[in-house]
Amino acid sequence: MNLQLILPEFAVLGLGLLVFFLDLLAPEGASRRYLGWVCAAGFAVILAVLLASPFPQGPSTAFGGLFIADSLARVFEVLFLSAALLASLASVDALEARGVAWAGEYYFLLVMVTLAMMCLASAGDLLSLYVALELNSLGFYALVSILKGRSLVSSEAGIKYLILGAIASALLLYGFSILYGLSGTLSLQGLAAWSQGAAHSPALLLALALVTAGLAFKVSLVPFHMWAPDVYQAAPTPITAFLSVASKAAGLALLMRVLDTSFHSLAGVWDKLLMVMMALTFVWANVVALKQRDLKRLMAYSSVAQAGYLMIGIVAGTPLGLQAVLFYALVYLFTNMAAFQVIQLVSVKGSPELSGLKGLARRSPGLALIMLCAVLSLGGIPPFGGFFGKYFLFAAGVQEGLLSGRVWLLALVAFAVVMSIVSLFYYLVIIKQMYIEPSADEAPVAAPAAARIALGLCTLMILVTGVYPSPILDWLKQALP
Amino acid sequence: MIPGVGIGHFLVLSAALFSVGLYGVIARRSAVGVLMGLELMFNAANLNLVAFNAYLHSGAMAGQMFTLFTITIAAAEATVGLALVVSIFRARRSVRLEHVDLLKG
Amino acid sequence: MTFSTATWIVPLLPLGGFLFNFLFGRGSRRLVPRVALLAVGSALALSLVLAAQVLGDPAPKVDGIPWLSVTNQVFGHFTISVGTLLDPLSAMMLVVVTLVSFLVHLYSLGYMSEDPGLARFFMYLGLFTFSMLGLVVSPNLFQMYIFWELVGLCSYLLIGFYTTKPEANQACKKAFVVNRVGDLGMFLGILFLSYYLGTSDFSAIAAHLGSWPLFGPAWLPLGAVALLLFCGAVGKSAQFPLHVWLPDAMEGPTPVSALIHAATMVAAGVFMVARVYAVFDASLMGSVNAPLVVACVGGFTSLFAATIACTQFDIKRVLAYSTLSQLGYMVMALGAGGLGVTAGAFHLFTHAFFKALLFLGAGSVIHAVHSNDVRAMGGLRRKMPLTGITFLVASLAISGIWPFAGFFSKDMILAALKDAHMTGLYVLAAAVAFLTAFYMFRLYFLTFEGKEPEHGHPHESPWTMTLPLVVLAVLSLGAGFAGLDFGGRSFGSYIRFDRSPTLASDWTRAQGLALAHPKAVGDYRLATALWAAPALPPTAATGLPAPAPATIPPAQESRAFVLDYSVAVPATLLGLAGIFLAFGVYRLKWIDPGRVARALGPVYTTVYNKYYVDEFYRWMMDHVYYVVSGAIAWFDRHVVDGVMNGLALLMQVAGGALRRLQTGRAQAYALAMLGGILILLGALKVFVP
Amino acid sequence: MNAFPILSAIWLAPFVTGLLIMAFVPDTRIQAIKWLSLGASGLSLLLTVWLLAQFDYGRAGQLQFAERFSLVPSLGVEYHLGADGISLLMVVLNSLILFTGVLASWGLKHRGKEFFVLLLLLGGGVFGVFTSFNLYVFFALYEVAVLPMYLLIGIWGTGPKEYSAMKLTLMLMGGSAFLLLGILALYYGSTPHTLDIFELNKAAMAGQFSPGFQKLWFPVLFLGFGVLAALWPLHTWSPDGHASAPTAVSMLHAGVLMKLGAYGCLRVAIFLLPAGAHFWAPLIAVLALVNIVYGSIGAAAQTDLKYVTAYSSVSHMGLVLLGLATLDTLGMNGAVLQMFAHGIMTGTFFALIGMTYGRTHTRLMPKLGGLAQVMPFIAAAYVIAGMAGLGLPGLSSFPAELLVFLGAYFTQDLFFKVVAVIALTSIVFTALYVLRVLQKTFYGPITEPHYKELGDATLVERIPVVILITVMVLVGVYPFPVLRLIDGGLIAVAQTLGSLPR
Amino acid sequence: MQLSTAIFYLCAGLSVFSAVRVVTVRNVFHAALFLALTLALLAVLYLLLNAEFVAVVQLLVYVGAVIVLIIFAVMLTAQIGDAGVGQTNRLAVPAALGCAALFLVLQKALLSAPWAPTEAPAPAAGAPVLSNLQAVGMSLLNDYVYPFELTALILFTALIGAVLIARKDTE
Repeated sequence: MNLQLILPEFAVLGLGLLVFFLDLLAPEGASRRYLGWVCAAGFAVILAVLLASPFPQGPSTAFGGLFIADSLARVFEVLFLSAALLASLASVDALEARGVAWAGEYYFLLVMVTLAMMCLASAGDLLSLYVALELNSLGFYALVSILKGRSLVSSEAGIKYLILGAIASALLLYGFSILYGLSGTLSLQGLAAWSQGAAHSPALLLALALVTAGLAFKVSLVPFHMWAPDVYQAAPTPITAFLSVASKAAGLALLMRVLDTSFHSLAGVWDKLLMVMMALTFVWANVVALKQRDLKRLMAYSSVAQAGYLMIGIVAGTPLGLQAVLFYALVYLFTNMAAFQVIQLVSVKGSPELSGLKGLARRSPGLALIMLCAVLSLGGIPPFGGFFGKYFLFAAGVQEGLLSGRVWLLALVAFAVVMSIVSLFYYLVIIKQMYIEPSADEAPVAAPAAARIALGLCTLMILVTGVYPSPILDWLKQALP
Repeated sequence: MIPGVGIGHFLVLSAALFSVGLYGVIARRSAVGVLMGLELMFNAANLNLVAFNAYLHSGAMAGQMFTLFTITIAAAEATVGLALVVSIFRARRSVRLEHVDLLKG
Repeated sequence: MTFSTATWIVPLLPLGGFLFNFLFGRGSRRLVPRVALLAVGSALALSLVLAAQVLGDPAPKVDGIPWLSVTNQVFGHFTISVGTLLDPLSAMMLVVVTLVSFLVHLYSLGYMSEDPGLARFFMYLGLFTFSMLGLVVSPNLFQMYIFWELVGLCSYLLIGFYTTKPEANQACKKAFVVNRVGDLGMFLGILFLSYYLGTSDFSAIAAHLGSWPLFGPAWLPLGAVALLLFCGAVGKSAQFPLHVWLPDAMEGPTPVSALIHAATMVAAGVFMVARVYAVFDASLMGSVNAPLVVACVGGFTSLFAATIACTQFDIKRVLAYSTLSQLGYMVMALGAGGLGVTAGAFHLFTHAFFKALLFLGAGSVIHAVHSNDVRAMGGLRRKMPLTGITFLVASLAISGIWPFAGFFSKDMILAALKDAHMTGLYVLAAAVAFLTAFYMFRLYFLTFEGKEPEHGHPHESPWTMTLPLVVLAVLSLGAGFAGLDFGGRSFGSYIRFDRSPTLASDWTRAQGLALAHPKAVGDYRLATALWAAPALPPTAATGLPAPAPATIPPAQESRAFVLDYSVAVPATLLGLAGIFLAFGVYRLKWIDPGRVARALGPVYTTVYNKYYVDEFYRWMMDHVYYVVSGAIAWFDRHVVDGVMNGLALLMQVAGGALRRLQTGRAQAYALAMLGGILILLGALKVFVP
Repeated sequence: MNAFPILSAIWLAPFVTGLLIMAFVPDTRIQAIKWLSLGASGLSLLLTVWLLAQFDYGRAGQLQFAERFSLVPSLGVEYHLGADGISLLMVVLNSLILFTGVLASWGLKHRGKEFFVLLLLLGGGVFGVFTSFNLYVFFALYEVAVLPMYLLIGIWGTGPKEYSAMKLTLMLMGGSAFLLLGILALYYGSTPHTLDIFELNKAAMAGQFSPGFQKLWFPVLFLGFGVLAALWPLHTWSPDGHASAPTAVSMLHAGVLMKLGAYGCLRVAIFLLPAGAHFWAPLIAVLALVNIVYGSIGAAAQTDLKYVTAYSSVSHMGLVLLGLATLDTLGMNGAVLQMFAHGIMTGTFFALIGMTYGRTHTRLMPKLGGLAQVMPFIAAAYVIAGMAGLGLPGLSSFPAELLVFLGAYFTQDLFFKVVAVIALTSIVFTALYVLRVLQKTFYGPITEPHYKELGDATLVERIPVVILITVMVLVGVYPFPVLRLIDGGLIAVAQTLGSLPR
Repeated sequence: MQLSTAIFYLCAGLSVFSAVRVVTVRNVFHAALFLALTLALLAVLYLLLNAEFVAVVQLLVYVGAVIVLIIFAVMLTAQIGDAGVGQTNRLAVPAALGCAALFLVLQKALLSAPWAPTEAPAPAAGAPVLSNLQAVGMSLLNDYVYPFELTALILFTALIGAVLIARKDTE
């Protein structure tokens, strides 16, 4: 067994323990602000090493196939670590601002969920996948409700997330059990081999439906999305951001691992399921977002809608489609992180409502500009990454639709395009608040160093992915030949 | 295995438990009741796994192993869930889930 | 310098003057008029030289450069050229335009001397002169249209010269829009003609007419095309029903009325019809007799306007209606064909002088008494003898009294009508001759004879104003003799219309081609569809209607004009009778015109109110056009835009509705998940076999 | 052939200047910002003039000054700039309008930095679109050019500016969303997959796009661009948008952006899907006809000067679309020339309306009157622009309209002849509303006593108007050279459409 | 009928009954007891299926720990004797209908599946025959060490999380 394969996970675990012990060692009542920096530094180092090292050649497994270290997993590791890095940076000042006393536990949980997601992406077996998923979920349940003493809503968000998450988890588990019954194996590769010749028995379809539903919860597709707005609204902003990008990416990893890899031969079945949910998502998320006043809720609905777009690539199922999904996930990561970072800075002293952004262009032109980039990127406007990302996704969809004659997919892409106009409305409303509306408060919004670093990184990536995406595409192409 | 009892019997039982559990999750007023419903759902899946392992795939222990892990995880989840219930109760002096609706829209 | 180059230069001179004044004049009251006068004067001189040359060598000379060129499958290169065409007709027009323009420039030096907009006025005049000259020398219909519009612009600017006067603003707008209606027809005519003939060059139109088989056997659209072109003339030359703008155009400064709205621009319609008369003539072979329509429109207008002129009290309006009437006369002459074309052009020529003279005289009067109303005038001949006498000369000329110019041209028109056997119109023309004499002398007597008004001290105008009067009076007296035969050469020997000898045979050939030529088939269908040709029995071979048997009306040969006493004597007598009646009523006061008016009752009121045509148009604008416009605006805002806003609203409403489903209760969300599962299972049932 | 990437320089000059101003110049130094903006747009103008001089007119149909640089090879995304006759003319138009637009905004006081930055970004984007020959970059810059409108109208506009800005942006973006689909369809419809316009054209000529494909995707592309060209009934963003926008933005929007739509219709929809164009041309002609007649009649009912101009734009853009729909060289030449002419003319209109509004603080005709007495320059310029609007010969619109009508009538199709005849009636309606504006606004007695104290245009205000009117007159008097540019550029299109032999 | 068959039917019937009671009984405390009963009955079924270790764990973890926790929670949140109030919310009817439909679909799909057993690999010669307990232990620490470790992290995380959540705020 090659333990080298699992080195990144070990490193992250080590980081978690380091944080945990540093917290223990620090005297009672002392500032634990530096823990954020430690976390960020740790993530940055691991990330740098990962980026510098070459992709694993071919799938390498450890623990008897329960753990896969392939290039896909590597890409997701990079995604999660980037998100974690940004979330740590965002947390440095956010925790102080919200007065969270349990910073040590906070960072420990943050590292744990990151670890869980990395394991998730590397899972080679339904069991390890499920365990990693639960580790991730439990960590997030706790993180979401960490502001407990502050308000009634954080425990509300926690219990909602837990109940609904547990249902999804039960659905997934039930589906897994049927799959196990049908195939006699839990290994993803085994399932892939088995599904080659599998008949479309009702039990198999049922299992696929349950598994897809469970995964849809994770990426928040309508109608399994309803937890997202409530949880996003109440969670600490860095966690919301982390949840919105990393947890969704984890869901994508699962979709790619389970559906696209193990059940590739049944694509004609599960793509229907996803397409039904996509259609619902495009309508529901975009339309309901129009009526939102709370910024984080608005972003929640936006992220639900974005999940719908991501599904185009998954449904297309082609190398191009999967590449597009990964690229968009990457863009979306930086974009959403930037947006939430700005929201967090603005709502430290201001309102978490949409109106809290009023006059931001006068108060802090830089922040407003970054938010503008982020929002436009989300809206798919050039020259930002979201544009190329969406273009890429739509290209994958149109390619499949036109060249493989999947008319429904083509229609769905057209529908996505139409609904993206609706989405533009609420993105423009955000811009309107910042640039057009005057503000009563003229004082600039404070942007501490950690936030500046995070924002700078995000903005840079939003622009690079939009203007010159070629290197990133090449990198992804190595991962998904 | 059990004379006159096929895998189908176990499956129907688990389906029933799963459905009943889901009903409990949706319809119970008390948050604790909801958590109990969730346990039923997990157990339904566990029963499936064990039954499949016994009836169809007895060559390995994958189903049983999975069940062991899920039992543990369910316990952990119950712990966190109950902690949340307690914290909600502290804040609201009630665990009626339908009143927990500050976040909406 | 060749003919062609010189012809280029004539219009460019006033343009140069205009540009100089525009760029460097800085509104100078001294510099601008002088430059303008100089430019027009040199143009006049050059025109005279050219005219003299043309008298020696009347063959048309064409020159041009491509103005617009587009690659095209049908044409290879579709090109529109600008250039010059010098022939007797354009030479005549060059002289008339530059001469009247020069005189008006001179006159305006005095007339406008106190106006603050003097420089602007002279710039407009220069621009107009350029445009009019450009129109006159046009070698093709497109260029003519270009300058046609430009003179319209100048007319617009000059009518609205007194920008602060609401009536002037209304009038200039009206003039432009009404002209546009005519221009629309003309443009369509040009479009049709150039498409079907493949050319719009005047020199080529006649040659192409017969050889182009497209019109099919019935020749119907050609008559329609002719009439569409005539629409332009109806607008520009203010024929009924588009005459309404010309009386209102009198809101402009009087020299402008003389130049544009009496002598030159309004004659452009006549000029244009004369230019393309071949088209009108060829239409005789179809079932639309375009010349007859032209003659009738002209005749009607002349009578119509003459009756109105008898009832008006505004000196300029009387002259305006007189202009209308005389233009109708010219148009009527054109409709007669043959000699009529010469007659129309000849009347244009003479009329330019005496009508300009009348207007300038009226201007002189207005300058003196500061009023337009003849009832406020009287006995002015003693105060302003020169003005009075020249006015009298012009009145005699327009009344057709020998030896004044009008006598000859009017006589030629009557002769042409007689030639064409248009008896009804002949009688009408005679009646108009009587009416003309009557209202002109009514005007003369009311203005220059009789009692002087109580107050005011009118005085003779300065020399800059009287000199043009004298020059024009001389021309009004002498120009008519140009119509007479001088050793085989006369006005009519230069400016005449002769049917192309090949036309008839070409036409017969065309009938054959119409059946063979595939392109003709489609257009024949167009022709029948558009104009509902009489259905002809299809021939067995092609399934197409057989050609109608050729019935070519006899050509009305242009002939040298010889005084025909059977025409001249009654006409002169009618003119004298008109003068006598006016003398009796307005000088000797046999009867009180007011009583006559009251006796006529509603008839008089109707005529006095110009037959309510203006009111009708006003009503149409207010109650039809602006209602439609308002309806469209409303439709756009509320229906078309409403759909867009409705979509947005729908999204918002849907958002509000779906948002309510997010109740905040976790268990409702769980129920939604259950529903989702069932939906997914249902979808599998539906989509997966 | 050219070592110096002149086309990049043209679009980057304003674009990069905009970014630099945004990054480095504090908003208190408004004077510096203005001069920088003027310099950048002036540089583009100069480069354009140089381009005009360097251009090989004999090869106006071919791409010149090409620059290529691959961005995403796997998806055919390439930075590919070039200019043929049509592009060049549009670049000229944009540089004129941008330069004059900056001048027309000279008096701006409120949030000047952001305004000029956005203006420059917009202008730069437009240059990029007109010279891009890779559909991806074309489309990306197209959106870059549209989006700043939202802020420009939303911040500096008047009236219901937020509503107008939102409507405008959403409708235009809606159109562009369809474009995205169409572009992807073209990409995957061609073999080998390409986004290069000329390569795609070759694919079309080689019959790679089946008639069914073309019939399906042509309307998607044409309507997508048609929204921006104010194709009825998708034009309703235009009256509100133009009315609410500040002067320079109206100028750029009506003057250039709407042409972007028409340019796209020609360059992408018609050029790449000829069979689709033939199939749909009658419908487009009908819609264009509605534009023309409906716009010109509707304009007569407006009381706001900007609304009048907006409806006139609807009508005039209808002429462009009609010219395109003829699919004949005459009509398309007319359409492209009309794009240019309308751009110049409407730019002038909006500049003048801006000056009038800046003085009287109203644009409602019932409240205006007699302004010619106090502001003769503005009045005279307005008359000239108005005359261009009603297609007076001697001004640039006339040859354009002439060619459009000729083109529509000279097709072999009876249907188009009827359309041409009906469309021609608009010259009367146009005259009516144009003259009505002149009468109500500039002529007659002065309606409000305080108008007597108003001054005429200042020197800075006069410069843009003089420039635009000069161009208007030059092109109107002698359109021959301009048409040479267009004609050369259109030969390839006509060959694709089969209306010229290959 | 053999004993095991009878036990199966008894346990299955009882467990369904008690499960229904769990979700319908008014008193939450009683519900917890019914849950315990259900879980215990399932443990019996596990025994019937030769999964002794699972049965034991089921009893230990569920009945021994989770139920206790739940009862604690019930007590802490003073829900006992709250029987006067209905224990179902307004969603009961749609939930019942939906779950009934789900049940029908589930059983129909599961019963119509071609359940095919996999061939058990022939036990390696000489390999010791292991009891269930031993086998579980072996595979837990060999094949499943990775999820095992992860589960340890889960418990740790859940512990920290639960403490974090249930703590009393100092403010």
